[in-house]
Amino acid sequence: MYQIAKNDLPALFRKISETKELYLPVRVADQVNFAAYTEDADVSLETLKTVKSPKDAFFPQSETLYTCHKEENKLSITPEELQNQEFVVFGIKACDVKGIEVLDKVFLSEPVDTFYKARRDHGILVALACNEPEESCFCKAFGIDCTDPKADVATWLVGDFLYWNPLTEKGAALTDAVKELFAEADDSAVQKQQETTKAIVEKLPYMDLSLEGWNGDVLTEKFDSPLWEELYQPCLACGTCTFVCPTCQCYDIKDYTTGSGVQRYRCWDSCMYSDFTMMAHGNNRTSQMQRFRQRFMHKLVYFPANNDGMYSCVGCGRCVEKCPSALNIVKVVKAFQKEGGDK
Amino acid sequence: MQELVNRAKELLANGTVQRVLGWKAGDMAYNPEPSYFESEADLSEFVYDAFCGANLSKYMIEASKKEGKTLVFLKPCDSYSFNQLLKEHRVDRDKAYIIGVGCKGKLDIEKIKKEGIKGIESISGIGMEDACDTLKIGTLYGDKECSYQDVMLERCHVCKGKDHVVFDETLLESRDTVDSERFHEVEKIEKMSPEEKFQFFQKELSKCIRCNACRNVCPACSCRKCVFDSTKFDSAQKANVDPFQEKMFHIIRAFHVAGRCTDCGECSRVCPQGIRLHLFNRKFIKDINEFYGDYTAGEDINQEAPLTHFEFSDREPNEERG
Amino acid sequence: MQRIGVFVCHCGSNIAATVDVKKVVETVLSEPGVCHAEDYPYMCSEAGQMKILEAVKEKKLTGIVVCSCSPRMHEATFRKAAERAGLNPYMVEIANIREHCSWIHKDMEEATKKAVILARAAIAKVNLNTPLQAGESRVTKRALVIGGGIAGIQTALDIADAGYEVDIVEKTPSIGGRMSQLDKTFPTLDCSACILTPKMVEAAAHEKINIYTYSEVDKVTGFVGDFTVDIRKKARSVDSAKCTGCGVCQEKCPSKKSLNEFNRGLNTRSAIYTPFAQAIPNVPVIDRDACIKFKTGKCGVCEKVCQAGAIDYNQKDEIITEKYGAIVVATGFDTIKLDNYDEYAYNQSKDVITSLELERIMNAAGPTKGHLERLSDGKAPKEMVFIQCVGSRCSDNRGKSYCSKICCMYTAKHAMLIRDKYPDVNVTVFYIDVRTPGKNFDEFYRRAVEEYGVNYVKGQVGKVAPLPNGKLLVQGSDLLDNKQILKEADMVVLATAIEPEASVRQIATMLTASIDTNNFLTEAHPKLRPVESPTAGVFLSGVCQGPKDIPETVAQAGAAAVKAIGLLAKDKLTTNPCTAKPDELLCNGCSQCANVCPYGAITYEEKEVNDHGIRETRRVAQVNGALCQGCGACTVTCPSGAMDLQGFSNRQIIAEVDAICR
Amino acid sequence: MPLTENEFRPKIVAFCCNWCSYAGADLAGSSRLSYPADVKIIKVPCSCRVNPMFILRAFEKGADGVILCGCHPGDCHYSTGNYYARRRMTLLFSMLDYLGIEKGRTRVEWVSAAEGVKFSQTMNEFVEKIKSLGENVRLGDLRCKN
Repeated sequence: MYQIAKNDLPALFRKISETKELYLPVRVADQVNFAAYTEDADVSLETLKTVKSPKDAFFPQSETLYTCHKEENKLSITPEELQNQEFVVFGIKACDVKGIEVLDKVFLSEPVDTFYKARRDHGILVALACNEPEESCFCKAFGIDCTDPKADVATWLVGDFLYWNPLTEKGAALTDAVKELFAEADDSAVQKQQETTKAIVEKLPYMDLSLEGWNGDVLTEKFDSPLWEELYQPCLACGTCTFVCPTCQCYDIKDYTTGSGVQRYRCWDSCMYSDFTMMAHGNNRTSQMQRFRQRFMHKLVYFPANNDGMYSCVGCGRCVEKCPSALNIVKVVKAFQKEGGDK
Repeated sequence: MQELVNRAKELLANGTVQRVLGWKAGDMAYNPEPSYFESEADLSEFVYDAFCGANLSKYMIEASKKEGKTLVFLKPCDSYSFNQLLKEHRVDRDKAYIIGVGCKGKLDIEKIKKEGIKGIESISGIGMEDACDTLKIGTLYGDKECSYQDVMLERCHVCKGKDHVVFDETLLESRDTVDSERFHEVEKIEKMSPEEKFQFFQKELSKCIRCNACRNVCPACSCRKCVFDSTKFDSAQKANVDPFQEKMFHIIRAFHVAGRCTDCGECSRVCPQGIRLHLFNRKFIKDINEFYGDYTAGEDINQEAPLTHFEFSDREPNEERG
Repeated sequence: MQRIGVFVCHCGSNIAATVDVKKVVETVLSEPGVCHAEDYPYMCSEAGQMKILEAVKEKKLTGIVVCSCSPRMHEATFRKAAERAGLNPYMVEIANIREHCSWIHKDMEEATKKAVILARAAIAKVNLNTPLQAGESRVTKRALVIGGGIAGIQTALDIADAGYEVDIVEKTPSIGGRMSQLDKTFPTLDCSACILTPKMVEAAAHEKINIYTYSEVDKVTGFVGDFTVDIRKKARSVDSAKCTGCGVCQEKCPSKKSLNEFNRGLNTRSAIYTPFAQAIPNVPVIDRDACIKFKTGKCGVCEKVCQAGAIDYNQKDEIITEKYGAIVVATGFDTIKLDNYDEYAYNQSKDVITSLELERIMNAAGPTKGHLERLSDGKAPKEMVFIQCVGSRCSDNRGKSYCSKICCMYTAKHAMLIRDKYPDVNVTVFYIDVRTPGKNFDEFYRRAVEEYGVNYVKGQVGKVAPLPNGKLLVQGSDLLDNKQILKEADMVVLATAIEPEASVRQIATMLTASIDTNNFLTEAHPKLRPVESPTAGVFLSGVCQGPKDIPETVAQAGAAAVKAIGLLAKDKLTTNPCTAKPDELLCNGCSQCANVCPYGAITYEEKEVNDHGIRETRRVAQVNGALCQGCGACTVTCPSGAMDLQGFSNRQIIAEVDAICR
Repeated sequence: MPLTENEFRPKIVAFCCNWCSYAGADLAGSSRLSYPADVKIIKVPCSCRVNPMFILRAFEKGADGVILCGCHPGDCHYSTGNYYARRRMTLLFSMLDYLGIEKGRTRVEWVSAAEGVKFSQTMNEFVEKIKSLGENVRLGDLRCKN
């Protein structure tokens, strides 16, 4: 394990960004999101949760797939270049690391999504442990330890130092490149902080959230529950929950006419939207209740059914904080729990 | 608050209304959700406090399609939205029993968090019966305090007033919360150089993730299908691929609600990226007031709306504009 | 996607000299949907149209783009050609590469590039065109003529003679108009009343003509073939059915101080009055502002003296609603106000008068019983000065930019009549130019100069100053002799510019007829459709369209009548299919579109819809295709885009924008 | 004017109402009153047909200036269309200004069928104005720029 003084972090970022693109939480117009490091970026490592998850780094909100160009009667097609340079995502939290694992299940299984894979191959994840989790967090419910993130490198901010622990080959290579800025350290300070944080985690209101009864076997039972009809009512059908979510992976493919040609791109889509999966015959989910149900069934039933029990929720709590109508997955789970208990 | 519950129970019991549209207590101090209550028992979860910012008038579009009357609680500002919807034939007055509820200013949880307060376990001082001067906040990291006024939603600082423009009865007293000039922010931007304006909005809008929360919460944006979801203008977009699309969406959205927007502030309240969306709508409101005379959408349903009306002597578009 | 044929017209050398038509043909062939392109010297010719017919047949074209002159010229031609070829006429679009391209650009490369872009936009539009069907609407076989002057009378007579009902609406108490105020007419010097009165009588007696005097048009709705008009019959306070026209009431009326409008305010009249002796109808009206009975409640003399019992103080304005197929505007003119021309001392001296006032002075029924005399002291003038172009041909904005056309001739007439009747009076005319382009006009003018010794001075008058001795000092310049002229005159006559009657603006707005910056009604085409307004079913008669003398007015009145008759003779009209069309599934039912529709064409209906499986009753907009004129105001008001305009749809216009910007 | 290299040639979209301004443009043409070829006219039935979406669309796709021409107030063929257009455009232009888009990239001009001279003058002036403002970089979609 290594350490570096907090004051020297700018030097570390500068060093990394000399050879690699570096993404980290940056404050822009009062909001913190992952963005590319620049000399004058307002880096905010203290921010527990960026508004959007860092999934953009691997699965951007929109990306061009290929470009058609027309000149006179000649048509040329240029596929978009795949990521071929290494880049670093610094400051990713344990829940969001898990979120990327969820995305991997989707994009790296056959047929492999080459755009995503290229980014995964070239991306180095430097995770940052949480110190002060908040009331909206419930990562523990998914077996995540926010004090001990598992990525290429794990880091901790304790006191005036950042502690740095490479966990993979990629992490080791990155460490070698910046080692000159580090001093060796033992893990006592980190352990102490981990204990403090864990004690807080125990007190968090959502940490006892039980996912018992949510798995692939309960599909029809959950699907047919009358509860949905009640739960969805306040839903505005916006895409906030989807777009801040670290695991939502649905996208649409669209064409943009540039005048001289067409750019085919994909962009995030939301199952909350009325024209999600719109087809020639119409839409297979015609009501907002169905769309609302879809989102939670997908995260808690369909996904685990297809992925060895892995939920596609990581308990980051962003939807809890951002839903305009104060709806969220926790409320859904609790509602079913109550219903079950009442019986 | 208990008065509201009691009255709701009465109206349910005597058959005046079939259901109640109000706010249901959340599992945290600050996250009540809009909700229907069909029975007396349901109402045990009813809440009305400083975090009931959600404007329920838009829900009345759907409620108007339901059997029987719906009791809806509207804050003074919400009543303007309801009236505007009424003017546009989107809600049915006969299907609504409106209780105008008082308001002491609604709170913005984001502002509380901006004060550095995290791990919130409890908040006191938010009830209608409270003094609403200071909030006492219990957190995982110790007890905190902050001034109620400081963490109010932006809209409450420029509150339209304590009067409801449409109601069947009113309950609870409101209090004066105005401590800012409504158009101050807009004027500040107007005074910037074009370059500064451009940079300001470019930065502000670059945060937009096109989640459509602003649109979907907006009582004026109640189109069955938005132009940004339809093929009518070849304008369907699901993401802002280019900074232009951020502008396009927000300009057109503001234009479509110009003269119809009641400045209820819901767009700014719900934006996950904290974009000050009211700056768009309020610009149009300010322009309309200046160019065509004071107009408050939703105030009077018989008044001619500024964009479906004209005067022979209207100003020319090319005139020097501030 | 359509199968589009592009036809590029040379227009002789009008287009081909500046636009490389071959290049245009070659370039557009790679545009989406284009499967045929060719050029031809004159596409509008029969041979050119045959090219279209052949190509449609051979290439199975579904859409046509003609790159040619303005669609205002030949869009109809090519639509008909398409129809002959078996296509829907609305599958044709025109790229205007003449007026908007070849005629305004000189550089061939640049003009060709632009022509290609304009063609591209038209192609992009045609790709989204849909066949449109013109609807039918009925024609009400009745015409309305607004204005009862010579123009209106003539139009009404011609229409009525063709067998159609005509209503004349005249706002003054009698028909007759300006012509009835004239003494003699040029170049024949026959008495105006002598030739007008028989026409008035004929109109009044015509079984197909119905005259509403002292009436105004209040409201017009509807469209060509089917206008609905509210006519306000102002309260005359005299029962026309009972009045015998004996005139006793006017004699006995104690209120005699009102300015006599007919005599241009040069003398006074009674409060109950007929404007002039030959008035039709010969029924007086009570000027309620002047009448003592109406002002104080006391008097009632007229009621007492009227043996017919025709006086009715309680009469109220009456609104008559009538349907018409055609409307002719014949609102005429007035002279301009002279407030901007202080230098001529019109407001300072009674002896400075307008030519129309001189007409009244010369007229036996006028304020001086036809004697030429100064209005200040009643003395006979010895020295008279006429000033031409007062307010006409004006380069600043004090007056009018146009030539009033009639002044040169009536001044020659006045000068001649004065010299004839009062040979001792010297007459001097200051003029910029003397314009006499009409049959026997120049001969007439020359007689004034040569036989009657009228002193014509080419030059303008800078100032007219009243002198202490009661005379008027006229300071002018003689441009031919290049000298200043100072002349003491007894009377000065101003050839005051004419302008459209003030009420025409309001009428034009009601009719949705366009009007130019001088308030003259605009014709559909300045040369080819001079008596039609661009608004279908509205025709123009007389000076409301532009300055004219009597023969021209009568000729135009007849022409307008013929156009109206042509319309009334049809049983059905085809309606413009480019109308608004709502998408019921997108309609919010908010009524904003109905609020901006100038035709009341949008109504709302509670209707059951099936929105992708959701069945519900919704309030949705309905457009009456016969009422909708296709302006598109509703389409922009509609936030969801539910309301679209056929032929100019949102996607079509956007396609054009894209094609131009690419 | 012949094309010269490197000279900035703006893309300008002119929406003209069918009854007045399009006819005014025709009159400018038949009177041989020239204006730069950069201006391309789109015919609409009335100025009130022009949706702000169209104007933004033009900028999106690369236009440097957009001008809307209609009948003079009071002379609308549909009697009231241009009054609505006037309010809409006043607000839209004000908003564009507020967002820092250069003043003058958008314009409304009333041109009657008789005003060929005015049409040509207006277009000449507008093209000059746009040239002085330079390429539109603040309100376009970058994907359309290459």
